[in-house]
Amino acid sequence: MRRALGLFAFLSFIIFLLAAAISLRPFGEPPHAEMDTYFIEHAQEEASANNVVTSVVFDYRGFDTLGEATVLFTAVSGVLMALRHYGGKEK
Amino acid sequence: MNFENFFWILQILIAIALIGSSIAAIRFKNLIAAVIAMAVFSLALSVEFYVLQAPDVAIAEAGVGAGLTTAMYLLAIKNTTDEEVIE
Amino acid sequence: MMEHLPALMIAVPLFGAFTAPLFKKHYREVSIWTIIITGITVVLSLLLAKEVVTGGIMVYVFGADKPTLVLPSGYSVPIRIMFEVDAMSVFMAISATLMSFIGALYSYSHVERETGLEKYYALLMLLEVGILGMVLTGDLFNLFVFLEIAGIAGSALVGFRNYRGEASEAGIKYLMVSSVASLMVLFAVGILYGQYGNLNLAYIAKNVSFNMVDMIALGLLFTSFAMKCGAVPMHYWVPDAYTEVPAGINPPLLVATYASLYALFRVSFTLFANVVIDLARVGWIMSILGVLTMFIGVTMALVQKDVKRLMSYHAISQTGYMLLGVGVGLTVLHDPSKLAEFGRDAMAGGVFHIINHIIYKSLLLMTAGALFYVTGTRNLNEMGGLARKMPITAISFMVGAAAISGLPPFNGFASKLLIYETSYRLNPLLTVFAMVTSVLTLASFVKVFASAFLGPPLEKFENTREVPKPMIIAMVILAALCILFGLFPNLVLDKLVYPAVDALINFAQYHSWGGLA
Amino acid sequence: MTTTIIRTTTKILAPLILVFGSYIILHGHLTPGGGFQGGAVFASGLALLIVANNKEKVKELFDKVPLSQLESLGALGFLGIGALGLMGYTFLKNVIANSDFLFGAPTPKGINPGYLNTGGTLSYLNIFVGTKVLAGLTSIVLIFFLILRRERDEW
Amino acid sequence: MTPESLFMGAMILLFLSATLTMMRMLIGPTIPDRVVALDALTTTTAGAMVLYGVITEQAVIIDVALVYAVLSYIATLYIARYLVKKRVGLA
Amino acid sequence: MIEALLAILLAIGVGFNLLASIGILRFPDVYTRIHASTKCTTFGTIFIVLATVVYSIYRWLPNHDARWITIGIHSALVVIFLVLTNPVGAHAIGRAARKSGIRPYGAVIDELEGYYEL
Amino acid sequence: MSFTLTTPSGFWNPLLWLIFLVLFGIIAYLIYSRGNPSYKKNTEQIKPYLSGNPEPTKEKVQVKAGDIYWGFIEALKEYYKVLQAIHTGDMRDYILWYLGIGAIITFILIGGV
Amino acid sequence: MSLTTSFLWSLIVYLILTAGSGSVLLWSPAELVAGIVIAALIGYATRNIMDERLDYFFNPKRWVLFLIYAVGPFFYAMAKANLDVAYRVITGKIRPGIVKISPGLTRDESRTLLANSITLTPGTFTLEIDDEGNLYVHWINVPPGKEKPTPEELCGYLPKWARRIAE
Amino acid sequence: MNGSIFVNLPFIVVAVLLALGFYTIGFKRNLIKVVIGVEILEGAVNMFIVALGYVKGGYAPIYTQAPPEAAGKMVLPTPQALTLTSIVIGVAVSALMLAFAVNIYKHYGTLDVTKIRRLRG
Repeated sequence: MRRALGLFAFLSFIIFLLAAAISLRPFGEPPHAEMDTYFIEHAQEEASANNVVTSVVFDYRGFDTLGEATVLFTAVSGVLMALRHYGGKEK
Repeated sequence: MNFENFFWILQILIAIALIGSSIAAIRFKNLIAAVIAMAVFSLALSVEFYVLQAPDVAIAEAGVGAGLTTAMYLLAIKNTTDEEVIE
Repeated sequence: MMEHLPALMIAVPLFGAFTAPLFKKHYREVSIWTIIITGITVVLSLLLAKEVVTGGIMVYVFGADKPTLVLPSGYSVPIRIMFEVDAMSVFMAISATLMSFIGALYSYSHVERETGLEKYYALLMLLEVGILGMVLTGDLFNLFVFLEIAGIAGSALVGFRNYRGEASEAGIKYLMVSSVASLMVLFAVGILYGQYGNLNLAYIAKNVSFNMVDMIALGLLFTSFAMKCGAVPMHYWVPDAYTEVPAGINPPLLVATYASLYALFRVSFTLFANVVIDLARVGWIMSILGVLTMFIGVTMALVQKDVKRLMSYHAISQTGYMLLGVGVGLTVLHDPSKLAEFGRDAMAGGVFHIINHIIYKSLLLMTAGALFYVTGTRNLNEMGGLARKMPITAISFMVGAAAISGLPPFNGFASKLLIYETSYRLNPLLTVFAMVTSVLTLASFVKVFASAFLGPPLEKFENTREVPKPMIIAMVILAALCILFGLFPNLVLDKLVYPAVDALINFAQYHSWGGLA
Repeated sequence: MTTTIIRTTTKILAPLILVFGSYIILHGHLTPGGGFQGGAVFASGLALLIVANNKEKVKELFDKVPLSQLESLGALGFLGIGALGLMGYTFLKNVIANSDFLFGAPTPKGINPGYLNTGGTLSYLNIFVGTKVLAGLTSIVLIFFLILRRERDEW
Repeated sequence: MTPESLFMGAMILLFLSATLTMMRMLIGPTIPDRVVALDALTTTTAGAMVLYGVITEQAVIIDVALVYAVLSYIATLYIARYLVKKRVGLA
Repeated sequence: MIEALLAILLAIGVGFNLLASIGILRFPDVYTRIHASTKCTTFGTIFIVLATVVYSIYRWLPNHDARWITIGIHSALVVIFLVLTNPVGAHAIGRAARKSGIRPYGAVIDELEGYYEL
Repeated sequence: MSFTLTTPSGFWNPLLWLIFLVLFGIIAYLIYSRGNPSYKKNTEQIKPYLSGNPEPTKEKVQVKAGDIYWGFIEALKEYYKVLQAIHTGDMRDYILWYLGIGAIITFILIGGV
Repeated sequence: MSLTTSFLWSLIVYLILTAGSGSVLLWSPAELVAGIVIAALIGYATRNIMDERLDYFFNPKRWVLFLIYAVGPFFYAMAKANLDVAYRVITGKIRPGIVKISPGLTRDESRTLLANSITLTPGTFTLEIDDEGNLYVHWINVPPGKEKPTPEELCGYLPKWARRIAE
Repeated sequence: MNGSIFVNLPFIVVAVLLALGFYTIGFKRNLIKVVIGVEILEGAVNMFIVALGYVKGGYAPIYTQAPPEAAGKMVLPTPQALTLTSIVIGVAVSALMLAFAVNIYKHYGTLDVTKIRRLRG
């Protein structure tokens, strides 16, 4: 019962994912790329970096990278906290 | 052989590898085997990024998937148990 | 310095979080440090609110030459990440900072017997950072990043008591739910990026059309955020997480849940508001989800024996009111006469209910934490007669219970009244459900109060005393806020809630980055 | 107890991997890679040290390494570089680029062989993120290793 | 027969052989079999990556192959260390 | 001319890689498979990289473009790293297999029998 | 600052409400104070009279939380049976519910209904 | 002392990685400075891990011999090994066994070199090495009557080279 | 290959991988398998975003020692930057999940998710 219902939900969700995948614009031809063109053209003078990806990661979208570093920091704190010694409080 | 055909053949091969390794990761009863399949999945994913001209992402996936994720999984399995639950 | 306020809102708690692990074993110092940092953020958020309410939408572009340089010269697309702070964001930001401060204050005593506190406080501040980033940002991918920060920090905190198996169980459930939801959000963001080549919320909202791919993206975003904010029938993680988390984290975790609700509103009101035809459909979905949420939540709460779990189900049920109120407003968004007649008030009720609910539910969960602190159990069947031992806790609990049940003159009443009256205009059946829910809420809190606080004093609780001072201060502050907001609802409504509602309704203002372009 | 082969090879390869990681971190603005990738490679090198030694040796090796402080240092450095932009510009503004400070030389436009002394704040951020990532990932692997029970872990 | 097309053909053949190796990863009766297949797969893929870098004439992207060449054996060592005591070889 | 040289080198490399995969598929037990995988893949990759190095020298000679130096040296580094690491991995996994109790198929002699006091 | 909260069909004034509350409180107290003051503390009067049976212990007098609203829950037994069957606590179900609801919502949004 | 070894080794690796970047003998000045800084840091960090003696590890004679070995005898043996494996793969004629040899090497480095060479060359790979330096080798085709081989019978001239290079 | 359904082959692969990931999360009983499912989801979404930014015949967006014809024809950099962030997040999530799994095994003695449900009702 649970399995059948779950399978139904799963399949109906996947149909929409497939529909989205098929009806996207064709692979390899991005329609609007103003933002990325700007990055490619201006990265060398504004960020003075040859690697456009790095200049996007650390300059144009540097705030995302701060968030990424924070995520890693959070996860490390979480892992260390979850696996710490119990501190004598056993229940 | 021009670049276009070459690219699509690569895409098909990588697609086979991706789907095959992920199905393997799901189907294997032994967790170590599943983790090895995940390493192959990561390798195929990295090759896909590489072929799609994203070397930054490919290096990230390689650095994480080749050593660290496998190490983490194995240490976690070592701390728990490696047999899948009998269904 | 005023124009840098949005950046400081993130930078200050991040600084606190990054320095917290350096305190190693000095637990007192790190908790005081956290209280100071969260206090500073409260002040900053109030300053920000003053700026925004008087000066309109505030835009802060990261990495540009000056904070308001949205579009580079000669370009018509925004290229950098920006914060776009309107009244709704500020409203949520105030809730977040206030509740983090209260949580830090409460945690000072509540977890003092545990180890690993430097990481606990770091995660508390990181949770605050995640919420603040979510509510302030004007960039879709940035929203995803901060959603993940809030989710990971929250789930790590849920698993804080690692000597309990249940805590780890709840933690992995929460993490599973939040990571799957975030991944689907990322997928939807990817779809939108593929369509429009940009990630700025306002820019996408200006260009969004009505093809199938966009609707799938909207469906994914809607469902993911609905799951993260605990709408029935995707609410199962809420009681698990709220029950196992230390009571000091409950207030920020509540705000984290409602930050997802905020994101849901932002997506339906701002991102897809230009789609005229189908917004009523979204509104109806939201209202029906709201009704289901409030009814199923409250009926499940009636049969619970664990006090925190009971309150968690009430949290689900109260989320339904917000969904109902804002859903009613969304249904009539493109109908100006109805919007002026009752839509705006309905949304005001829903939004006002967010802060009201955060305040009194935090108060209630904190009293439950206080009960756990002195008795060591959360099972209602084992409690009894604690009113004489812990008078302040009992009074705080009474205030909170009265507020959540919508008794006048506490704050729950004002927002519930608005919701009743406006949802009656849309469909009377919705109101009936809302009122039944309110009655059942009162009933279940009578049960808690009777079994935990009333009755003869039991022998096993002979030596219990009132909880330490920081906890009492935290609870008293919240109880006072309950009464204050109940007596002067107009204060909050005029200063914060109606600007927030207007910010949601006037999406054209948001789409033009506050008139900058 | 590991075998002679593994021990000797680790001795030669560990510095190699660490240098390779540093290379990726430092050349983040020129070649593919950057803070996170290099940090991950660096952490893999340290994970190699963890796997090639037994528990006592690992404890001894990592006893004096201030992983937690390094992580906080990296994160705070990122924040500090970001806050440099508050002096007249906005948060995270690339203030060092084209300013003739260290890493501040301008980059010629178009295709070039790549000059190390460019990048502005990007290089600093790469280094800080790399520090942070290597400390963080290593401490994750290390904590998973250290909670292992004795009898389950032998070579 | 330009050199590029030679390299392309070689790369496709390498991937085909990698696919064959993956068969062993899928059917391999014991865990060491799968690990051996993983090792061979990684080596082959590193070679193929070098070829792709030469085909597109981009010097810098060969670093990815370097990363794989260096790091692949760490995973092998971890798995080997796991298998030593476990007696799951026959599983 | 250069095409023929490249074709020979690549053919050797690809051939040995294919041989490795066939050997991995055909051999009866894990130890013999390690023979196939380690030796043949390393040797095949050496020849493939040799081809790229030859090609990069060929392209470098006319106008001394620095990027072909990088391609050549990094390709060579790939193979050096592989030669350094591959035998160790093979040794570790073979030892682990023997220690976890897999006996060699059809062994005429097994000196390690009883060595690990199983 | 006005106390009046205007709603679509009326208004709400907490101050007015408080005044009425105090008024009715005074009235109630007046009625209460006219009662017969025969109750005295610290006498036999405070003991409950249970037909001569000994007084039960305090734990027994305490009303357990599980016993409150027993009738209500009993009346809605069928409803609760379904509801508690849904709350399995299995983390896979959480995701499956998400998938199902996502499919339904997307279906409605695309225009199926 | 060991600091110098690890420093030099790190520097060499870094310089190989960045070759071709500039005009000062293939390297640009910035790369050289960065290389020295990084080599100092890594060398300091790994001074206890890489406990090689300087005069042993950086003996030019050893390196020249090693290069000759790698290009000449080793490569030849490897080619032979591969043809051998190819033959086995195609025909399927195998007669495997695990044999023990005692090459009598004393240093860890020489043992490792020999073991790795054995792994990559004819029909053999090292399974186990014990404290006395005895190698347990899986031999894919044990000739009849050679179940207790001498090192020369198993792998020809490799032990001689290993002794010459690393002892 | 133009014109057929295979022009969107990477996207279809992404959808299939998403399906496999959701299947793993929804129907497998082992906790580590569930974590593996989440990782498959991460990989699928990452691949989707990178595939969005590909331009036919483009070169990697790096100017260092690039071939001369690369200057005007680079793939879009933004999706790659997004994917980098997403990969880090994936690692973080997996690590935390594994830590929780270890804790759960320590207290429950099993990794079967149908037995890990003390919290229900």
